Amino acid sequence: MFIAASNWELLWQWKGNLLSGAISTLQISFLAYVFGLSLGLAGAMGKLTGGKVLKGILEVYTTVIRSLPELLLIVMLFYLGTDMLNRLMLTLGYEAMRINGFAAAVVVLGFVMGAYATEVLRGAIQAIPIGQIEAAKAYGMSPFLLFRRIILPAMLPYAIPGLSNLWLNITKDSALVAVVGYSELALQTKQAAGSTKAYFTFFVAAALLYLIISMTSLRIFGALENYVRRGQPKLG
Amino acid sequence: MDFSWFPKYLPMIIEGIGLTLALLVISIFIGFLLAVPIGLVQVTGPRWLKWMASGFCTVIRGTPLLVQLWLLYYGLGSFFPQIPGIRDSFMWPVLREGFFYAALAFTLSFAGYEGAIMKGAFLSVPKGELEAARAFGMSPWTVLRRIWLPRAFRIVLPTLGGETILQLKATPLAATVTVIELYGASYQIRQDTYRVYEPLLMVAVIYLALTYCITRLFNFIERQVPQRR
Amino acid sequence: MGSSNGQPAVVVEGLHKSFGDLEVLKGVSLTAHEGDVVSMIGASGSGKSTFLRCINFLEMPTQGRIQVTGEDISLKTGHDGNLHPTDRRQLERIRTRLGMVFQSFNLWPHLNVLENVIEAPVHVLKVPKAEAIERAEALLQKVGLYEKRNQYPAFLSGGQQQRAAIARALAMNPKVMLFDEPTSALDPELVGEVLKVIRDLALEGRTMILVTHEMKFARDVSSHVIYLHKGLIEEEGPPSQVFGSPKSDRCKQFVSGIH
Amino acid sequence: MGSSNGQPAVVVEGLHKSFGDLEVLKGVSLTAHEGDVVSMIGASGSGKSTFLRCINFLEMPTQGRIQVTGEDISLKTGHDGNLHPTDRRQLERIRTRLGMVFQSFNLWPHLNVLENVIEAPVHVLKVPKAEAIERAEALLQKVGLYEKRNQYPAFLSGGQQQRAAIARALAMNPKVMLFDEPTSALDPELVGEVLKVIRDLALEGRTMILVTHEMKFARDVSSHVIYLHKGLIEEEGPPSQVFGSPKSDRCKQFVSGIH
Amino acid sequence: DIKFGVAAEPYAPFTSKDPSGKWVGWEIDLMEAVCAQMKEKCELVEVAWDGIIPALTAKQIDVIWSSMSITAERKKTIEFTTMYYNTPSAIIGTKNGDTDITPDHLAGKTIGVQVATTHQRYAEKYFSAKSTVKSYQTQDEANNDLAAGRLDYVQADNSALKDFLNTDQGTACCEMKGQAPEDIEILGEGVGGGIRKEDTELKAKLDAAIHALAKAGEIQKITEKYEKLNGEIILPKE
Ligand SMILES: Nc1ncnc2c1ncn2[C@@H]1O[C@H](COP(=O)(O)OP(=O)(O)OP(=O)(O)O)[C@@H](O)[C@H]1O
Ligand SMILES: Nc1ncnc2c1ncn2[C@@H]1O[C@H](COP(=O)(O)OP(=O)(O)OP(=O)(O)O)[C@@H](O)[C@H]1O
Ligand SMILES: [Mg+2]
Ligand SMILES: [Mg+2]
Repeated sequence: MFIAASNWELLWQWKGNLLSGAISTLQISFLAYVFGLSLGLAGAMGKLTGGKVLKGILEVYTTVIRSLPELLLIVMLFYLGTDMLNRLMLTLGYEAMRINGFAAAVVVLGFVMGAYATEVLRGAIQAIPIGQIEAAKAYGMSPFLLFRRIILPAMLPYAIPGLSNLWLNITKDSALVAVVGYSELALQTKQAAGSTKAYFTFFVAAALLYLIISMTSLRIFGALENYVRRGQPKLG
Repeated sequence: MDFSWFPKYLPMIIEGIGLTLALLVISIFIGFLLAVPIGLVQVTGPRWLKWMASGFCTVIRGTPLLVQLWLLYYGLGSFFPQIPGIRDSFMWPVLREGFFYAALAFTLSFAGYEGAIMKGAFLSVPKGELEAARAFGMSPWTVLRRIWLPRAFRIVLPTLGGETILQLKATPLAATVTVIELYGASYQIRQDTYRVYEPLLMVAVIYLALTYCITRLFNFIERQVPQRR
Repeated sequence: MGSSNGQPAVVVEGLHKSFGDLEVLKGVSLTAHEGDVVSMIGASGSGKSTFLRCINFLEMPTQGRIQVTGEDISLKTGHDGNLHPTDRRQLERIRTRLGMVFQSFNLWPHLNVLENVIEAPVHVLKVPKAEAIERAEALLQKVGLYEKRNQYPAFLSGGQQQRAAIARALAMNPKVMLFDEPTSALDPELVGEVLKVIRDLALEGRTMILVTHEMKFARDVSSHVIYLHKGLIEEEGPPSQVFGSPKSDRCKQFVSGIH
Repeated sequence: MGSSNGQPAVVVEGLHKSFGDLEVLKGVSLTAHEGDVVSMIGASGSGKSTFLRCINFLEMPTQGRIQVTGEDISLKTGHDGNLHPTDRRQLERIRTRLGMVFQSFNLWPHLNVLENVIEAPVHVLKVPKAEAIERAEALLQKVGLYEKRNQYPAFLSGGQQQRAAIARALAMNPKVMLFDEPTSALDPELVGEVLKVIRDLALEGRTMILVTHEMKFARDVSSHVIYLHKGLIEEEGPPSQVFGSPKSDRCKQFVSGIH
Repeated sequence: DIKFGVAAEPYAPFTSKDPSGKWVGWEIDLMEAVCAQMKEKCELVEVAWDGIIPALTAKQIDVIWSSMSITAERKKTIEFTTMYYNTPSAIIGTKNGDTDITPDHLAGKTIGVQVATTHQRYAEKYFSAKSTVKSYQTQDEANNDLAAGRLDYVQADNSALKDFLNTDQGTACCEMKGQAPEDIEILGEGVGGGIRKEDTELKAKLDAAIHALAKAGEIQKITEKYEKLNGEIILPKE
């Protein structure tokens, strides 16, 4: 195609970097996604069933976090956070410490993702016909059991498209964690491209890697969606 | 905190907000209009259309927006000047501008993401409601316009609000193709002054205001049909 | 078959319908003339709803022929082995002449009661909105739902939903009405009201096919009764015969279950 | 009130319920003892379903006191002006003793029939799965749904869904059953079956409160009948009295509507 | 030991990465020389450009060693070492043979620059009255747009532009138009290491080391290893 033979050679030399970048991307995305989903589930339930105060707090969480650029959040939480922490440590007579960039990135990305997931899941839960929930309550299910056995499976058909979008977003948004010194696929690509000046080659290669990740995950989401819609007649 | 740079950059910031809003509004509206058929054909369309639509969604969702933008801007964009006479045509002022490519890329991206979401929403409308509509002799178009789409739309509303905000935050990518929108403006300020937090804070406040408006708008639309809870 | 006091309004011949391996209808025929009220009775799961749904092609039959108000619906076998209408416009035209009240109501939850009722007249028949509202309000008055006209379906009682569904079907002013257990959620007084409505409609020359479990209601309202058993007509005739002196043992047992 | 052949199983006192401006229940009281079968009849929209739903707090009453199997449910007024149970665990415990069959069935669409039936026994009562399945299959056999046990609700006929809902409620083995029109979608034979089931349960000492539009059914099955009119008890007593010689004119008119 | 922060985005030939993950380049060699001169142990820390200032203020690094131009505006926020290299500002354009780069000749044309560089400030000062100045986030984007015909000129580092003109793409489309006339106020200060304002001691040490290396001709020696830079960049005098 567009890629000349010499560029194949370059790609081959840098393959390890790109692949390890891709693995980092997957790791960080996965952890952040799981963390974000848990926050989102709790947030959605809180928004739907919580008291005034909790609802207010969650409203602020979803509005503020979703509106701030992720870069700002990461920079703020990581640098400003460590800066203040270190100042505190120093005044207390301890030595300055380095916070693990990976953990910070997972927490921040997950925190952001949680805000979006809250809204996706809230919408999905609200789309469940109320009678199904009432039936479960009438049989004495506790809120947690109701949630696990009825709400969770019944909302999935409504939630999966939104959740798969969020997953695909997070695999790409994880590029932002480069700011805190964690190198994933996007940064590895930039470095390879910048060092070799073969921009096109590496960007195409990265796009393909992203595409492979996405297509595989879409397969999984697709299978999941088919499964959760198992009780539903086909629409014609 | 030092905001002494603010007056100097104010015109740039205002222009940036204008560009951000323009990109957002264009891509959301046209993108959603595209997303409806893209979602629909995946549910009912003939096999080849279904296949094309889901392929489109996969590629759009599966590759970074930045790469798409660059492919359009540097790929498609460098192809145009080679067409004889195009530099003198009335299209050139549009075709040479990064804005055109950014708007195009964002629109396609929104269409891809929302297409997948609409597909799910169309599938989630209870079958009986559609049957009732058909039983009254509604044409497929009327069923879609009056029952299916409004119901699907209600199902996606909460998700759509989030997606709109995500789209707002995707607009900074336009800066890479010379469209200095809000984030691009703040980037310039940061690089000029090396102040880290203040320009970002300013952007944050503006984004917060925009998000607040978007959220309110969607909440308002959601409340139009009461739900028993 | 049926009391022939007019043109045949619905003719169904040899209707078969399978869901996968399960053959639900095994060759059911029926002719209903203008002004006829045909009741279908039969055990739960015997295929009554499926039969009604085949008449307006919400379910595609596996075999058979269907004629509505003299018009033969042209069919061809699709990929799934079922028959499909070839002409969409014909199907839509015919459906506007077939009102339907669903067993599960199927009201549109995003529209309030009045909007549910005027939806099809305005958007299918292109009745001017003001006129449609006027007519709808009269119908809602008739079924005792006028006060609830601005309420959304989720906030209605079961019987209220069913009445809204009946009003919605009547608003189309159809030649033929298909009722799937239209009184299941109604109290005896309202059942009496619906009975009156059906009689009036029949006098106007409209045709009704209704599925019901209320034998008394079937006996009072119908000109012809069909007893469906395992996808086949086991017994049919005027109500006096089906309820009074059924020939088939199965039918005898079924109607004797009335307490 | 009621035939007092045992401990009071459900006691409701002065129940009020408003939806916004609309007062649906205006002070309804009821005592049902073990083994009682109390039927509620009344016009559509008179508040029957709302009453049942208040008993297990799917709807929060505005005023009143509710006692189930001797246990008083502790209540406090919430922000919305309605009464709310203070103790969630008590509520859940009590709900497990109250089986409910909904007017609109409310089966869980993501579970097949068998899974619907075993869901609550396994996950609420912690019955071992094998045991629950065994019991569920017996129940499904009883309501004639054994063949459909692996089918999802969306693929069932109306009567089949209703039977699944009945089996689901019975599987909890509750002390008290709340039936909201449990036979609306059933044919006369199946109504007879349900009647038998209810009688058996009553003999076992279980208590039943049922809302129905089928007066014959109410007459046959109940020990006590309540006629609800516009949110108030207009007439009550043994079936012979309510159906045979009602004192209230409104009730007389209502039960005379039976054809 | 002293932590030197290098932008994670490579800027060849000053900083770039080899496939094994090792940082190499002119600036890396210089860093090692400076450290040897100071007799200090140094550690190279890779930080994204976006986070490089916060990393400095949060003390995760001590020096920014990443081709950072010294400007008056930036000096309000951080301190700089003495300049360790500077490049002339050059202008390239599409091929047509003429090499006139006076503002009047460029009137009505579009000039591309990298955002927040001295070149941008220069172009804005001299050309923006009559021509359009477009800013890009990276130099490569500007180069690409020049090749695509959306720009008429690009102003940037002499060495970077020469590099581009040597590529197939560059040879095909463009040519060197000349170097921008000196303007000490804008172009004069060159590139230095960024440090925290309070670290005066470190600044003194680094400045001394750079001066010493310059005097000894060490910097010149390093530059000779890089063919592309040799003779193209201005080195500190002593
Ligand atoms: N959630 C709600 N919000 C507002 N009004 C309601 C709500 N639920 C019920 N209602 C109203 O309360 C009244 C009583 O409803 P309910 O469902 O108790 O009637 P019912 O006696 O069960 O009638 P049916 O026999 O038709 O089922 C009706 O007028 C209904 O419209
Ligand atoms: N979409 C479907 N897929 C598979 N089986 C179906 C489907 N729809 C109906 N059936 C089966 O077909 C049979 C007939 O269903 P139908 O709804 O016609 O019964 P019915 O006579 O209306 O019963 P009821 O009186 O209970 O409403 C039932 O056994 C049902 O389970
Ligand atoms: Mg049926
Ligand atoms: Mg009711």
